Amino acid sequence: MVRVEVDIGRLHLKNPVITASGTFGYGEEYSDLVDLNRLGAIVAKGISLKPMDGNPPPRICETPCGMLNSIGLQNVGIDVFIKEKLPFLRRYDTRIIANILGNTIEEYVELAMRLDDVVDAIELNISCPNVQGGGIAFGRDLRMTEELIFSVRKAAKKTLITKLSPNVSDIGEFAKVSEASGSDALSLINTVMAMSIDIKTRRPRLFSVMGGLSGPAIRPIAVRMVWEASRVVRIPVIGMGGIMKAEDAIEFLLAGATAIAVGTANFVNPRATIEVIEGIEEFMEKGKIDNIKDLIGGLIC
Amino acid sequence: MVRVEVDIGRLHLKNPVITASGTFGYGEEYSDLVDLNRLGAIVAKGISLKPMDGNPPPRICETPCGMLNSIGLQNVGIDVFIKEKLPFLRRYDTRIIANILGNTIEEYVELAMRLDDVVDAIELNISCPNVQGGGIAFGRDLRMTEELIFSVRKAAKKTLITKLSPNVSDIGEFAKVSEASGSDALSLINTVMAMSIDIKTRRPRLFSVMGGLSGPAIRPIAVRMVWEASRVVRIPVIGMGGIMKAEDAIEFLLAGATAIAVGTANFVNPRATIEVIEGIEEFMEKGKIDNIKDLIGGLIC
Amino acid sequence: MNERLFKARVLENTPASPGYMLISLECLEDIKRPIPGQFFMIRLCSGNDPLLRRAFSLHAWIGKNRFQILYRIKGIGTKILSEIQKGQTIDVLGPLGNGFPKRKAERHVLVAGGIGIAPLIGLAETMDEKDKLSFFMGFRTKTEAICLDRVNKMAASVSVATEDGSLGQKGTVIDILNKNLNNIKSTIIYACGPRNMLKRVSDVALRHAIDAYLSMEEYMACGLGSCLGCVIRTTQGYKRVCKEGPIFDHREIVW
Amino acid sequence: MNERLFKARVLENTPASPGYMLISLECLEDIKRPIPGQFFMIRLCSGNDPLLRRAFSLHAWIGKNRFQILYRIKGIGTKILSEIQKGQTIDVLGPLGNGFPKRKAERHVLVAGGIGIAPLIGLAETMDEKDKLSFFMGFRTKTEAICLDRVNKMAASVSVATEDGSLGQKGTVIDILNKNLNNIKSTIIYACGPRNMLKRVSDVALRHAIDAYLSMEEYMACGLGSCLGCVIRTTQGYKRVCKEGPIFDHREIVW
Ligand SMILES: Cc1cc2nc3c(=O)[nH]c(=O)nc-3n(C[C@H](O)[C@H](O)[C@H](O)COP(=O)(O)OP(=O)(O)OC[C@H]3O[C@@H](n4cnc5c(N)ncnc54)[C@H](O)[C@@H]3O)c2cc1C
Ligand SMILES: Cc1cc2nc3c(=O)[nH]c(=O)nc-3n(C[C@H](O)[C@H](O)[C@H](O)COP(=O)(O)OP(=O)(O)OC[C@H]3O[C@@H](n4cnc5c(N)ncnc54)[C@H](O)[C@@H]3O)c2cc1C
Ligand SMILES: Cc1cc2nc3c(=O)[nH]c(=O)nc-3n(C[C@H](O)[C@H](O)[C@H](O)COP(=O)(O)O)c2cc1C
Ligand SMILES: Cc1cc2nc3c(=O)[nH]c(=O)nc-3n(C[C@H](O)[C@H](O)[C@H](O)COP(=O)(O)O)c2cc1C
Ligand code: FES
Ligand code: FES
Repeated sequence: MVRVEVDIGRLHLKNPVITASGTFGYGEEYSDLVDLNRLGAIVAKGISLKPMDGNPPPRICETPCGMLNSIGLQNVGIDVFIKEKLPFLRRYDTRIIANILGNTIEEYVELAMRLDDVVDAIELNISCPNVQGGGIAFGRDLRMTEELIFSVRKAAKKTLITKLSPNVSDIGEFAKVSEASGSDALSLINTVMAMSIDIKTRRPRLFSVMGGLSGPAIRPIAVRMVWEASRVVRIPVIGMGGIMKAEDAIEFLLAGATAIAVGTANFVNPRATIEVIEGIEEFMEKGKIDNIKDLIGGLIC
Repeated sequence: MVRVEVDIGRLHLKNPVITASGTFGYGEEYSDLVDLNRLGAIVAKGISLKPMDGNPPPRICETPCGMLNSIGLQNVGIDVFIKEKLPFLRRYDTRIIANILGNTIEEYVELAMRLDDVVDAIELNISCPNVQGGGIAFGRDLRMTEELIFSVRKAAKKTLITKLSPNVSDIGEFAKVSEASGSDALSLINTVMAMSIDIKTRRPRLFSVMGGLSGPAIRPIAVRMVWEASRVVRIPVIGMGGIMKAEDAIEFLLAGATAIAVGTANFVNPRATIEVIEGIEEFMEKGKIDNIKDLIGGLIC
Repeated sequence: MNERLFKARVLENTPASPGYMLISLECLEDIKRPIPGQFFMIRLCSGNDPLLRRAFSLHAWIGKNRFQILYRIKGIGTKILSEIQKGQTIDVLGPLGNGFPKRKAERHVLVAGGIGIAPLIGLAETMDEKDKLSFFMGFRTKTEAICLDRVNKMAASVSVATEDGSLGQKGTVIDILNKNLNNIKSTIIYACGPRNMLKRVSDVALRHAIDAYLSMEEYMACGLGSCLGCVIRTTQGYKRVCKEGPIFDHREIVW
Repeated sequence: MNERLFKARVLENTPASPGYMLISLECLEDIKRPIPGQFFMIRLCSGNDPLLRRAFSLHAWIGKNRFQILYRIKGIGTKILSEIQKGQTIDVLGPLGNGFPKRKAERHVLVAGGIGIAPLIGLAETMDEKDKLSFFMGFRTKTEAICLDRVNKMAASVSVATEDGSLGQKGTVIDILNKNLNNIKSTIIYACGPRNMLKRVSDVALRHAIDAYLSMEEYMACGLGSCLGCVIRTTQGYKRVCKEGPIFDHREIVW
């Protein structure tokens, strides 16, 4: 048997395969198709203090090897999340990570404080391209990123993961600032800001004009950023962006990711997470790699 | 007959279809397959003062709906370009745009001065992700961009096009600075910095580790940036990034591009430029659009 | 929830009329018999382009683990589907969504616009009281008119409209619906078609104060309720077409 | 330059041995007869994934506008190629590159590693002096050994090595080359195979001070000399495999 456990801060995962926020609902949507007990962790859909309606449709469209989304963080709000969604997730033997989004530092702090006791880790979404204010406004500004993480860090004891935006000039800077401000780990990448136009109607394909690009198309960008970020920090990086298969996941591990998240692939193949786990184990067995730590950051260059 | 001429600064193009620098060689490579007279303009492979060797191989690899390259600006140098490559191109009834790259402002200025009389326009490549120093170092720094354009502007009278990098937080800022410093037009986007790893060898697929992502995968990113940039400047934008077919080109025109460049598509389908020209005309005829100007910036939102 | 991810063998994939195809599938494992109005998400390539699955309603259940989908070749995905050969296997997720409700009524009115006929055939076939069934169908032109034979065999009354008048009445399906919907006591409408048509069906139903169930469409990524991509506006906020739908009470929809 | 972009009809596409396929194509327009060692770039899908064309050497010219390619199923592109059916048409660019030089010699030694046999068959077939032809072939194992019959019919002498010894000598093609390359006056080597094998062929040629022409490979995007993606290091700087190659004088290569 190969050893695939990894640690993200004080969070111990039985394997490095996580679901990417917003692509696995609250877990229950997949429970008929996927044995949730097998997952390293589940990151729930982004949550805000109040329930949010999200953006008007159309919210998604397909692009070459990818898709755009502008869901706009439709979510049930923290109360319903804690009361209705968490108890279901808690029945499974997997770690639960809450992905949170606020408009102000105070909102992030309040969210973190309320979740600190009930989830296993908190992922700060400072990179959502699909909401006005909050989100990416933080994630594109180094000083705001710093202040936000610092404030949340003081308020919460659980493992704190900062999810970075790829829509910046220098991902390394944001990685370093996140580490210095008290983040225990980094998640990257969130979606890349993008746009598509229907030439017949002359209208944007998304109601919100711009949306976030995800899927295999962005994988080479994500691998690059994971590599750049993981080289300049000592905290673990959770890599994501277009992971469809075990081979893709291994690419991220070699680039320096300690764990990986499967996002858009869940839509295309609901069993993608399981196949990635099995595929990583198989690859290790064939290659006689006993411990996944021998893959992490194993790029030769 | 529909009218498809457009103006890029003082440069008049018979149609808006241009070849993207580095993807059409010096024109001659395609002359057996494409009637060069039909092109709006040809942008030659980037040129530097001295001939450059470029990076060691492997220099390219395939990614989902895209490719990475790290050519590293291998080129014949300005002397050979002027003496051997230009005379061939001049035999055709199309406009010739030189794409230039230097390590210092002085180099850019010298290149521009020497080309000013012999080409129809100059494209400043400040966004090449594949060379050390120069290139992207300028394109990611607002002040350097400003200074560079300002200096070249003083030295050259021909239409000056600045080619922007997508690897920045805010493309609008760079567009505005370029306009303010004297650029007559913008080209965007250059390739997106990316990376791919061979999991069997654990090595990067490119010798130079990182490379530039091009092709359909980046189209939604490019369309977004063209839209963002063209909204904040009055100078024309040349849009590019993953244009494979006329429909894609029209998407860029609607987003605000005055002309478009075909890049990676030339590799996949050597006749792509011609098919794009014909397809745009056909689309206009069917849609009873007499003048291409009615398409440019025609996005409804 | 009883959706499954399964492989299905293509028993047949043949043109139904120009631009329309009928595919018959045999699931390689047991699936629950779908309710009419439910749908499947089909994966079109093992590669990455086109990336997303495509949604298709159940057209007809043709015996244990066998069912049909009727589809219109619209873009790249349906083009690929149309080229799949008999004997090949495809990757299917489903059945998904709620399906049409089973209701008793004096008269069941089925209203189809174009390919909207697809799920209504399956619905009609599971209805007990075929003599209470009226079919209203609209097409652009005669050559596109599909399923006429089957509808004629099933329904007590059939009305057809074409935009160019090449078959039946000239006009839209709403025109013939308006003309014929007089005797409306205890009538229920079931409709599928373009959004604009569905809105006008809803107007008709509102005017007559009768029930109407509409099969709604929206762009989908997951089909499982997780991406929140497929929402439509309802009186109770956004609802997911793939989960709370695709069948909605017309009164719920905010047009 | 005489390359063309053309459609070709698949006359046949059948396994040559496990993992190897032979495809016969008929160009739908006239093309120039390619020189052995030249290659074609084949487009594998009309969509965007896989995006780039794949390079394949001319295997054999089988009459006006008809030719064959012998290929190994390596990754996604060759897998798609292997699934193309007889009768379908594919999109081809070529012939490209320089091809093997036509030289006179006392002895022509053809050295193939694995699928490297592909262009050497075509080369042998166009050689006038078949009695001066020696073939050296290396394979991993017996089942992978291809083209044996044709080679046996063509060449004056044939030597085979397999890594596992299941056919011919146990060892590499270099081993048997070294053993048999004694009588070397006016000998020319033509080789195709993995880079490492080619380097060792070059070593042999250097040692005996004879000419050797190597068919080199590098990742390609355009095949036309425009992308500068396919360069290899030579004594005169980087050269493009697709344009100055794929056939290089072994003395030029900087390994
Ligand atoms: C619940 C449901 C049931 C459906 N049942 C049927 C059916 O029985 N028969 C049938 O022919 N069609 C049906 N459709 C429509 C069918 O899904 C689309 O025609 C199909 O997705 C078009 O794919 P394409 O690649 O050919 O077209 P493209 O236009 O190239 O598709 C591009 C993208 O848009 C999406 N898209 C395009 N049109 C639609 C649409 N109308 N609804 C949702 N997404 C769309 C595609 O899924 C794809 O992601 C149904 C749609 C839904 C939501
Ligand atoms: C001039 C030339 C002639 C060739 N002739 C033949 C031939 O006659 N028969 C044959 O079987 N093969 C030949 N090859 C190799 C053939 O091009 C590759 O095996 C093929 O591209 C693999 O594609 P894939 O998608 O199956 O593999 P993948 O590994 O999935 O390909 C991924 C990418 O790498 C490229 N690639 C992978 N291997 C090679 C390679 N060896 N050379 C160049 N690019 C590669 C592919 O083109 C593609 O862009 C030739 C290569 C060159 C350069
Ligand atoms: C439909 C959709 C919804 C998403 N919602 C969220 C979210 O709520 N919070 C968040 O941090 N990221 C969200 N993301 C981003 C993903 O978690 C992930 O970072 C991104 O999609 C890249 O990974 P992928 O290419 O594997 O999908 C969403 C992505 C998609 C496609
Ligand atoms: C192989 C290759 C070489 C390139 N060389 C140059 C160059 O020399 N100068 C430049 O400004 N851009 C260069 N580019 C970028 C293209 O001009 C273009 O901006 C980019 O590829 C996006 O367009 P595409 O997706 O249509 O290829 C190169 C791109 C490729 C793929
Ligand atoms: S398609 Fe994903 S929620 Fe409906
Ligand atoms: S493949 Fe483009 S230069 Fe050789």
